[in-house]
Amino acid sequence: LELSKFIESEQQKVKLQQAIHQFTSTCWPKCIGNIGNKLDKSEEQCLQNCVERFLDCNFHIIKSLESTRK
Amino acid sequence: LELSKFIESEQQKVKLQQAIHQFTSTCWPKCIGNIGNKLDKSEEQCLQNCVERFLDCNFHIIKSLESTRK
Amino acid sequence: LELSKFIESEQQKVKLQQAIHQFTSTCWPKCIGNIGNKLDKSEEQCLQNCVERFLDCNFHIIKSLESTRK
Amino acid sequence: QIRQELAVAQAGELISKINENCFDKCIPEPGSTFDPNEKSCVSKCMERYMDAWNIVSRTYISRMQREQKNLN
Amino acid sequence: QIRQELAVAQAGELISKINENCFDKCIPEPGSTFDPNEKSCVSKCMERYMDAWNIVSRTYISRMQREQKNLN
Amino acid sequence: QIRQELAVAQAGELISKINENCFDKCIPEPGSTFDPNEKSCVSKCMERYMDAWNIVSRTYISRMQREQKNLN
Repeated sequence: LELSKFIESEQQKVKLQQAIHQFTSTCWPKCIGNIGNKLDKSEEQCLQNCVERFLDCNFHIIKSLESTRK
Repeated sequence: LELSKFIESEQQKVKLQQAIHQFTSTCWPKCIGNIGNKLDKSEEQCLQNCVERFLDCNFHIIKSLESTRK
Repeated sequence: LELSKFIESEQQKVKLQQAIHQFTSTCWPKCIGNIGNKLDKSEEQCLQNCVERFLDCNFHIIKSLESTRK
Repeated sequence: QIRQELAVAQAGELISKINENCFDKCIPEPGSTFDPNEKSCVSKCMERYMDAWNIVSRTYISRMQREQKNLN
Repeated sequence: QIRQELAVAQAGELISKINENCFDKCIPEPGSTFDPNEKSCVSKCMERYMDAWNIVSRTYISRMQREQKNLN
Repeated sequence: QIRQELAVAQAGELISKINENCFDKCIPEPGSTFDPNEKSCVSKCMERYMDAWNIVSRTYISRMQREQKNLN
């Protein structure tokens, strides 16, 4: 029981990290221009918007598919 | 026996669906322009041609590889 | 023991081949222009440079990450 | 239950493909809100993606059947 | 040990993503040497990629928590 | 038999990579037939892809051997 819980929580961590890897590599080319000594404000803002809009898009699609099924 | 047949047929369905997912995401950017209220005739035709030519290409490669081996 | 060694060596071969598949499909679009009757010298040179620089880049990243951790 | 798990996995694949393709098409430059135009574009894009999926599916299956006949 | 293997797998994933994205950005035309400018670009790019990873991670997790609250 | 399955899997991977890369190169705009020019392009492209695969393979393996020597 303990072990299975441990494995489950580790698997969730892995899924979480995979989602973050996927978002980062989707949003990186959209948001990052020249490589500098730090990210500038507009790049940070763009990354945040990119994640939020990607999720909005995702939630919107899931809800629409669910409502079609009913 | 029954179960193994069931699993096999389900696996084939999954492979079929994966192929369709792959073709759709290959042909979608080639064929779809602006998003409208329905696909227009030329988009439909393009999708059909894209699948047929992709398969032609695939079959041609497989045959050539086989004939090289002999 | 024999079998496990065999499996291990086969798995290494698969990993090796997967790396080569990955490099080829990364470097192909960078290096290959029009399709001719053979690769020309500059295409061959480009493929070699592409693999070497990709590995340089990889090794540099791994070393930097390791030195950050210390 | 196997069937159900597979169905869920396939629905997940469809959703993620729609998302990838429609995000690029409808929200090329993600702004600070999900505006109504983008929302309506995503809705239409989702329907068009499923139309495309159906055409691809029909074309692929009928081609495979033709090829199979040629083999026999 | 499971945890360790997962950690190794995830580090490998991070390295391969950095490599993919920074190779394209810093070495668009691979030459016969790994020149100092490219090296320094890769170093910076790696740091910027991890900055981006952290921002994406924070944004994603806080959004998920917000959505979860809305559900309850 | 393991070896055989692996070999089949690897051949499948090669075929699918050739298909991906040569389809884009030789049939950028899929028309209503697979015309002879496209066919001949696909044949050549397949051979060039395998040439490239061999060069990449040699370069990669010799680099790895060099690195291994440096470690020892």
